[in-house]
Amino acid sequence: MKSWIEAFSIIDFISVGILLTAVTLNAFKSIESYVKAYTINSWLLASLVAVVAVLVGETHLYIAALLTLATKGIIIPLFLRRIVRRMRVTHEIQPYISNSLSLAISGILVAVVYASLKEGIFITGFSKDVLQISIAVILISLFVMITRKMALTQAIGLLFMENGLFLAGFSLTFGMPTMIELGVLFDMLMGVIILGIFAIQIKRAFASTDLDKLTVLKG
Amino acid sequence: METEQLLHFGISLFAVGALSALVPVKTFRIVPYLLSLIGSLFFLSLGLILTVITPASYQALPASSIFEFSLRGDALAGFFVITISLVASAVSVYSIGFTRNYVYAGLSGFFTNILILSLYSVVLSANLFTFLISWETMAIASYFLITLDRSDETSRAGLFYAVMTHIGTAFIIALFFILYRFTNRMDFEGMKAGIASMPTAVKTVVFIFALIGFGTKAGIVPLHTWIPRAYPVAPPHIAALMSGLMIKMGIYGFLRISFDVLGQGPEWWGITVISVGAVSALLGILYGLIENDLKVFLAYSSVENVGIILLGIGASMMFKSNGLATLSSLALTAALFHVLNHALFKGVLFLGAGSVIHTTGSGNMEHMGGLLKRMPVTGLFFLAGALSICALPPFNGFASEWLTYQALLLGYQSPSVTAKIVSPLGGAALALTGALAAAGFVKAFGITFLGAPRTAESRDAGEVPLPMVVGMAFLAIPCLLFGLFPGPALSFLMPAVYAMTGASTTLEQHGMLGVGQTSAAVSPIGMLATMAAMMIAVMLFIRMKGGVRKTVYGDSWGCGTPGLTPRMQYTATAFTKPLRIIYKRIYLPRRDIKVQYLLKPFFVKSIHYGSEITPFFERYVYEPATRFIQAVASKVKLLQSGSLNLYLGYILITLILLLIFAT
Amino acid sequence: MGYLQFLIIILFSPLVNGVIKKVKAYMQGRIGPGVLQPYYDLLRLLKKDMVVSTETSWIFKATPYIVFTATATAAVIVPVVSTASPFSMMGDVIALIYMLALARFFMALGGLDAGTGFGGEGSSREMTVAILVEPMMMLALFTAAISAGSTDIVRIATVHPAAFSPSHLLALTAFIVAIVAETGRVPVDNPDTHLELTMIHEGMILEYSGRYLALMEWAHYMKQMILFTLAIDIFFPLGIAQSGNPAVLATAVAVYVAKVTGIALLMALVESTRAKMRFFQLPSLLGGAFVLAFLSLVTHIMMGK
Amino acid sequence: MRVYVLSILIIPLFTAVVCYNIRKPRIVGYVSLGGTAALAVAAFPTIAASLSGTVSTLDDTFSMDALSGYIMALVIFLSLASAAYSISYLEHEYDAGLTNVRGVRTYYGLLHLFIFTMLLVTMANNLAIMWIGIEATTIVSALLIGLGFHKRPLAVEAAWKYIILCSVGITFALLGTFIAYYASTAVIGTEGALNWTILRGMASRLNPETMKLAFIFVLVGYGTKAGLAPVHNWLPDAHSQAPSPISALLSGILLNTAFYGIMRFVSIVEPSTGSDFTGHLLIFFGLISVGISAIFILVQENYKRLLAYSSIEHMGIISLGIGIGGPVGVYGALLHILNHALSKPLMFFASGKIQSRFGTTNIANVNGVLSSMPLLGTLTFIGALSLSGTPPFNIFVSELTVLKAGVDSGLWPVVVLFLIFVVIVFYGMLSGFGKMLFGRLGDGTVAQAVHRPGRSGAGEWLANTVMIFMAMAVIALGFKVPAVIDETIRTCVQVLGAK
Repeated sequence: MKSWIEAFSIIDFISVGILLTAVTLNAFKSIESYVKAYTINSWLLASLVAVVAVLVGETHLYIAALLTLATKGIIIPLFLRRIVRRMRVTHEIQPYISNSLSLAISGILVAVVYASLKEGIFITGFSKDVLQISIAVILISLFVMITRKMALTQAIGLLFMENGLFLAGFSLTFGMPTMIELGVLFDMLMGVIILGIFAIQIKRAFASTDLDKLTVLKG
Repeated sequence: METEQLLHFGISLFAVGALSALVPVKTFRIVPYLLSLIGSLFFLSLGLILTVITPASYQALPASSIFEFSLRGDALAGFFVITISLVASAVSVYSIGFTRNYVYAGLSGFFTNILILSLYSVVLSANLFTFLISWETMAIASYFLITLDRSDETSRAGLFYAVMTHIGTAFIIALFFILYRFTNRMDFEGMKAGIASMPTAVKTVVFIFALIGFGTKAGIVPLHTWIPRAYPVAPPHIAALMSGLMIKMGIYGFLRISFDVLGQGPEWWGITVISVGAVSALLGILYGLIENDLKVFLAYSSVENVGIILLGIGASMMFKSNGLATLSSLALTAALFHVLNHALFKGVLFLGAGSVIHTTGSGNMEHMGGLLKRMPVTGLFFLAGALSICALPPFNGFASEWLTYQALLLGYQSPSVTAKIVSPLGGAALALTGALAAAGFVKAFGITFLGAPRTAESRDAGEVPLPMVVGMAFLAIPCLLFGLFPGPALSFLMPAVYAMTGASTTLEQHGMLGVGQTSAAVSPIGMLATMAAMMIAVMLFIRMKGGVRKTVYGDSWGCGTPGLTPRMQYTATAFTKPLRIIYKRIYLPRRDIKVQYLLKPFFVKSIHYGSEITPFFERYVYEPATRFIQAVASKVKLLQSGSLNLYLGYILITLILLLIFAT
Repeated sequence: MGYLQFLIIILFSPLVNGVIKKVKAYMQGRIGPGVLQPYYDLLRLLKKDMVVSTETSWIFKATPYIVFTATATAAVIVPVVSTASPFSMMGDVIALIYMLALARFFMALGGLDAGTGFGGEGSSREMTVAILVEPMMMLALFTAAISAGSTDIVRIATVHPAAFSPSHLLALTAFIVAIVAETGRVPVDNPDTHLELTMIHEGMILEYSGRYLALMEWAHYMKQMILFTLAIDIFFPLGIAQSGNPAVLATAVAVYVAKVTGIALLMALVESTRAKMRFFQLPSLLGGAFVLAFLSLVTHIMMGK
Repeated sequence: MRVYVLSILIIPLFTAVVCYNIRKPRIVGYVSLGGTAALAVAAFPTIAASLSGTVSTLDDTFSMDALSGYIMALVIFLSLASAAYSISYLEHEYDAGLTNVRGVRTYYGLLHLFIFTMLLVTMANNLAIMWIGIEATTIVSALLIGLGFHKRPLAVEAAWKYIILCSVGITFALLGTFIAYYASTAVIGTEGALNWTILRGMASRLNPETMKLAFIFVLVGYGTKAGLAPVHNWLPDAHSQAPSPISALLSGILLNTAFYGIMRFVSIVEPSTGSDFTGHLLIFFGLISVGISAIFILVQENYKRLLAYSSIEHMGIISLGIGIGGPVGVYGALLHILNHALSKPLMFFASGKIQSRFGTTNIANVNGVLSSMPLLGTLTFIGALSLSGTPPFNIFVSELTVLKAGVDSGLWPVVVLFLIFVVIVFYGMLSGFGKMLFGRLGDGTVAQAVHRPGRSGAGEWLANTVMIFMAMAVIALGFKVPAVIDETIRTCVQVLGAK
C-alpha cells in the first residue's frame, strides 16, 4: 500500500512536470526550444507509463511505454528537426499575445479545468489530479496554437495536445488495449508526417511560414 | 363517369401535355395546349359535378400517412375548379396561336401545363402536405414562366417574386403547423373537426398568418409589390393565368383557412379584412392609373380587384360573427362571383394586351394608338373586358359589384355600431374605386386603341392569328353572358356559400338579380333590351326628322392650323396629370424640368421634363429592410476572416463555455 | 301612364334646359333666347351633314347612340310622377348611376377617338371630375338608401314622404353639389364656353357635328333632368302619385313641375351668382361635399334618423 | 458472412494499390470505377443482412446494425457516383494540363483509401476504432484536397486549416471517448468497455456527470469534423478548394460519418443524462449552424463556398432533428442525411462542370448557363431548388418532418427561427444560382469559357448519367419515400432507441 502512495507522488510529480513543459511553451521563442520541450515532455510521458507499468505489472503497458518512447520521444523529434532544418526557420515571430499575458491565461485555463471537473466524478483510477493536468495540458497547448503565428509552432502545439491526450487516456484507462493504442499512435504519426509535408508546401507556396499569409480564403 | 376517373384522366392529360411540350418539333407545338384544353374540360365537368350536379365531397387518392398525396373535392373546390377550367381552356386556345412562332414554345408549354395542373391540385388538395407541394409547384412553375426569356431583368423580377411568395409560404407552413398542433390532424377535414378545442388567441394568430401568407400571393397592399414587377415580364398567356387564377389561389387559401377551418371569429377579423380590402382596392388602382405600361396597369388593377373581393369576404366574416347568416351568405356570394368575373375579364384583358404587345412590340401606351381600326376584333374584346372590369352594365362586373354594394349597404342591420359604419364606408371605397377604374380604362383603351397611331409599329399593326382571337372570345363572351344571366354563374358558387355560411339566398329569378331583404333588384337583360329598343326608336326618329344625311370625312380640328401630327395627341401621361396633382399626398410626385437656353431668358433651346412618383412601399418598407439585412450579413461575414488562429480560438471558447455552463 | 312616364324626361328635358337658360338671361339682364330654343337647335342639327375625322374608328360613330340610349335607359329607371312605375323594377339607384357612368365612359372614349388635344383634355378632366363626384353622390344616396332600407328608388320615394332629418339635409346639400358638377355647370364647368382652357364637357364633344352632336346634347339634357328627378324622388318625394287614378296623377304632375322648376331656378341662381372655379380648386369644393355626405351617413347611423 | 465483411475493407485497399500503379490516365479511371462497382456488389449482402439484424465479426470488433448499413450504403453509393464522375473530371483536368499522370494515379489511389477509411468508420463497433477511422479520413482527405493533384497555394492553405482544425477537434473527441471508456470501466471493467453494443446495453447505469463531460468533448470534437457552427470554419475552404468529386464526397458523406459518431454517442449518453442534455446541446449547435450559414449564403460570391455553407446549414438541420429527438425527429434527420447526400453531390458535380467551362468559381463571372448548357443548367436548377428546401423536391420533405417534430415537442422558437433562416437561405441560393443560370453567355462575365467542355466521350456520358439519375431521385423522393427506404430508416430509428 505504501508503495502506492509513493507511486502517487511519483506520478503526480511526473505529470506536473508534463504540465510545466507545456506551460513553458508560452515563454519560449525559438523553434529549437519548442522541439526540446516536446522531447522532454514525451520522455516524461513515457517514464510515467513505465512507472505505472512497474506498479501494475501488465505487459502491454511496457509495450505502450516503449512505443511512446520510440514514436514521441525519438522519431517525431528527429523528424521535426529535419523539417526545421529544411525550412530554415529559427525563431517564432512576435505572437499575438505577450508572453507574460499568455502565461497568465494558461494559469486561468488550469483553474477553469479544475473548476469544471467536478470532484468525485473520477474517484477511481490511480490519480485524481492527472486527468485535470492532462486536460489542462491539452487546453494550454491549444492556447499556444491560437497565439502563435507559425505553421510549425502549430504542429508542435498539436503534438503537445496529443501528449496531453495520451496522458489523459492513460490516467483514465490504465492504457487502452494494445491494438487500439497502436492504431492511435499510427494515426498520430501519419498526422505529423502529413503536417510536416504541408508545412513545407506552405513554405514553398507562400514563401513564408507565417500564418498571416494564409488568410486568402475568407467570407 | 366517376369523379375519380375524371380526376385521373385530367391529371394524366396535363402530365402528358407537359411532357409532349418537350418534343422539339415545330409542328408538334399545338399538342400540349390541345391536351391542356381537353384536360381543363375534364376538370370543368369535375367541377360541375362537385357544385351543380351533386354537391358532395369525395376522396380520391386517399392518404395513408401524413406526408402523402391526397386530393379531395367539395363545393368550394368545385367552384374554383370551374373558374380555373374556364380561364385555362381559353388560355390554352390562345397559346396555340401565340406560341406558334414563340422561341420558348417548348418550356412554355411544359410549365404552362404544370402550372394549370398545380392550380387544380391546390384547390383539390386534402391535406397540408399536398397543399404545400402543389402551392410551391405553382410558385416554381410560374417563376420559370416569368423568367422564360432568361434575361437578367426577368430573372431579377422572378427572384423578387419567388422570394416574396416564399416568405408567404413560410407563414402558411407556420399556420398549418399551429393548426396541426392544436387539432393533431394534417388534413383540412380533421382540422375543421378539431378546431373547437383551439383557444381564440391562437385562432387569431392563425387568422393573421393566413392574411399575410395568402395575402402575399393574392397581392394585398403592402404585400403587392411583386405583382407589378412579375406580370409585365411574363408572357401574356402566363400573365393571364397568373392574374386571372394564381392570385385567386391566395383567396382560396384564405377562405379555406379563415372561413372553412377556423369557422366563426370575432368581429374585428372581418373589419380588418374589409379595411385591407379597401386599402388594396384604392391604392392598387391609384398606383395603376398613372402607369403607362399596359401590363403594369393591368397588374395593379388586379390588386384593386383582389381588394374588392376582400371587401366582400370581410363583410361576410363580419356579418357571420354578428350572427347574420343570410347577409353573410350574400356578401360571400358577391365575393366569389367577383372571383369568377375577375378571372374572366382580367384574363381577356391580359390576352388582349398580349396580342397588342405581340404586334406592336411595345407595352407602352405612348407608342400605340389607332389600333382599333387595325385589330378590330382584339379591340372589341378588350373593350368588352374594360367595360366589365369597370362594372358597367350589362356586363358581369356590374352584377358582382352590385351584389357587393347591396351586402355592404345592408350592413346597417348588424347590431354593432362599428359594423354599421364600416360597411357603408366600404361601399364608398368601392364607389371611388369604380370611378378610378373607369378613368384608368378610358385611358388604357382610349390611348391604345383610339386616335392616331403614335409609332410606325402600331401604324402597320394587323389582326392577330385566329386561335388568339378565339381564345379571347372564350373569355369575352362569358363576360357578357354572366352579366346578362347571372343565374348559372351563381349556381356554381351557391353550394360553396351554403356550405360555409350555413345560409343561402336565391338572388336570381327570371332574369332579375334581386336581394330579398331590400326588394332591390336589377335586370341587366332588361336594361340591354331597353337600350336596344331606345336605339331603334331614336334611329327611326332621326330618320323621320333628319332624313338621310351624308358624312364628310376630313382631318381632326386643329384650331384651323393644318398638319396635326399624332404626337400632338393627348398622351397617357397628360391624361392622368390631374390625378397626380390631386392625389399628390399619395403619389409624392417628384418632377425635374431642365431648360436649355440659347439666350437666357428669352430663347429656349430645349426643355426636358421628367416626372416620377415615389414608390412608397419599396422606398420606405422594402429597401430599408433589405439594407438592414445586408448590413448585418456583412458584419457577420467578419467571423470567417481567414485567420486560423481565430478559428482555433472559436474551438477553445466553445469548449470552455460548454465546460462551464453545460456540465 | 306608369309605363310611359319616362317620356316626360325624354321629351321635356330640352325644355328644362331652355328654362334655365332663360332665367340666367334674366338674371344677367338679357332677354335671352326662348325656352324652346333647345328644340330648334336639336332639329337643326338633325338636318345637318356630319363632318367626321379620318382618324376616328367606329367608336366615334357609335358613341352618340350609346350615350343617348344609356341615358334614356336611366330615364326609364327613375320614377317621375308615379311610384307605380313597372320599368323601375329593372334597376335601382346604383344601376341608374352606373348607366350614367356607361354613358360617360363612351363619351370620354369619343373624345379621345379623334386624336386631338381638346378631346383628350376634355375626357381627362371629365373622368377626373367623375372620380371626385361619384363617390360623394353614392354616399349621399347610401344615406337615403339605408334609411329606406333599400336601394330601390320607388321604395325610397315611398318609405319616407318628407323626412327632413339632419342627415337628409346634409345628404341633400352634397347631392346638389353633385348635380352641379354632373351637369357641367358653373362653378365646375361652363356650358356656354368654347374656350379650350375651361372646356370639360364641350371639349369632349368638340369633334361632333350634325345628328351626332344632337344626340349628345339631348343626352346631356336628359341626364340633367334625370338627376333633378332623382333628387326629387329621394329627398322630397312628397306628392308623388302612389296610385294610378287620374286626379292623383294630375296633382302629382303639377307638384313635379313645380319641384323641377324650383331646382332649375336654383341652378340658374347658382350659375349666375358664382364664378367658375379653377380646375384644381375643384377638389376642395367636391371634397367638402364628400365630407358632408360622410357626416350625413354617420349622423344617420348615430341618431338613427 | 465474415468473408463478405472483410472483403468490404479489402477491396478498396486493393483498388487503391492497383490504381496507384496504373500508368495510363485514360484507363485508371475505369479501373477505379470497376473496383467501386465490385465493392458495391461485395457489400450488398452485408448491408442487406445488417438492415434486418446485427452482423458482427472478429468478436464484435466489427458489428453492423441498420444504421451502419444505412450509412455504408450511402458511402458506397456516393463512391460509385463520384468514381464515375471523376473519370470525365480528371480527363478534362489532364487535357487542360492541370495535372499529370502521377497526379491522376495519386488521386485515384487516395480516393479509394478515403473510401476505405469511411467504410471503416461505419463498420467499427469499438468507439476507439471508429475514432481511428474518422481521424484517418481527415489525413487522407487532407491529402486529396491539398496535394491530390493540382498544387495550388489556396488548396494548400485550405488543407492546412482543415488538418489543423480537424486534428484539434478529433483530439477532443478521443478525450471524450476515453472519458466514456472510463465511465464504462467503472461499471463493467475493462473488457469490451468501448464496444458500442455493450455500452448501449448498460448505458443507463453509466455515471451521468462523467457521460456529460464525455459528450461535451465528443460533440465539440466530432462537431468540428461534421462542420457544425461555430466550429465549422475549415469547411468552406476545404469544400471550395477540393476537386469537385472530392467536395461531393466530403459534404455528401464525410460530414455524415462524423455526425454518425455523434449519433452513436447520443444514444449511449442519453439514457443516463436524460435526453434534455444532449437534445439542447444539439439544438443549440443546429440552430447556430443554420443561422450562420444562412447569413453567409446570403452574401456569398463564390458558388462552391455557397454550396459549402449550404452543407453547414443541412448538417445543422440534421443536428436539429436528432436534438429534437423522438421518432419523428430522428426519422427526419436520417431522411435528411439521405436527401442531402443526393442533392449536394449533384450540385458539386454540376458546379464542377460549370467551373471547368468558365474557369472561375466566382458567381459574378458566370452567366447564361441555362442557355449555353441546357441540361447542366436544368440539373443545377433542380439541385439548387432542392437545397433551398423547395417542394416538390426531396429536402423539403425531410425539413418538414424535422419541423413537425419540433412542433410536436412544442419548440416554437426553434420552429420560427428555422423558418426565418430557411427563407434567407432560399433567397441566397436563388439569387446566387439564378444569376449564374440566367442571362446570356457573355453579359457581364469577365473570364469567359476558358476551356471547351471535355471530349464528350464515355466519361462525359457517365457523368451526365450519374447527375441525371441523382436529379430524378431528388424529384422522386420529393413526392414519396419508397417503402424500403422508409423501413430502413424506421429500423435505424429503433437502433438509436428514439422514444
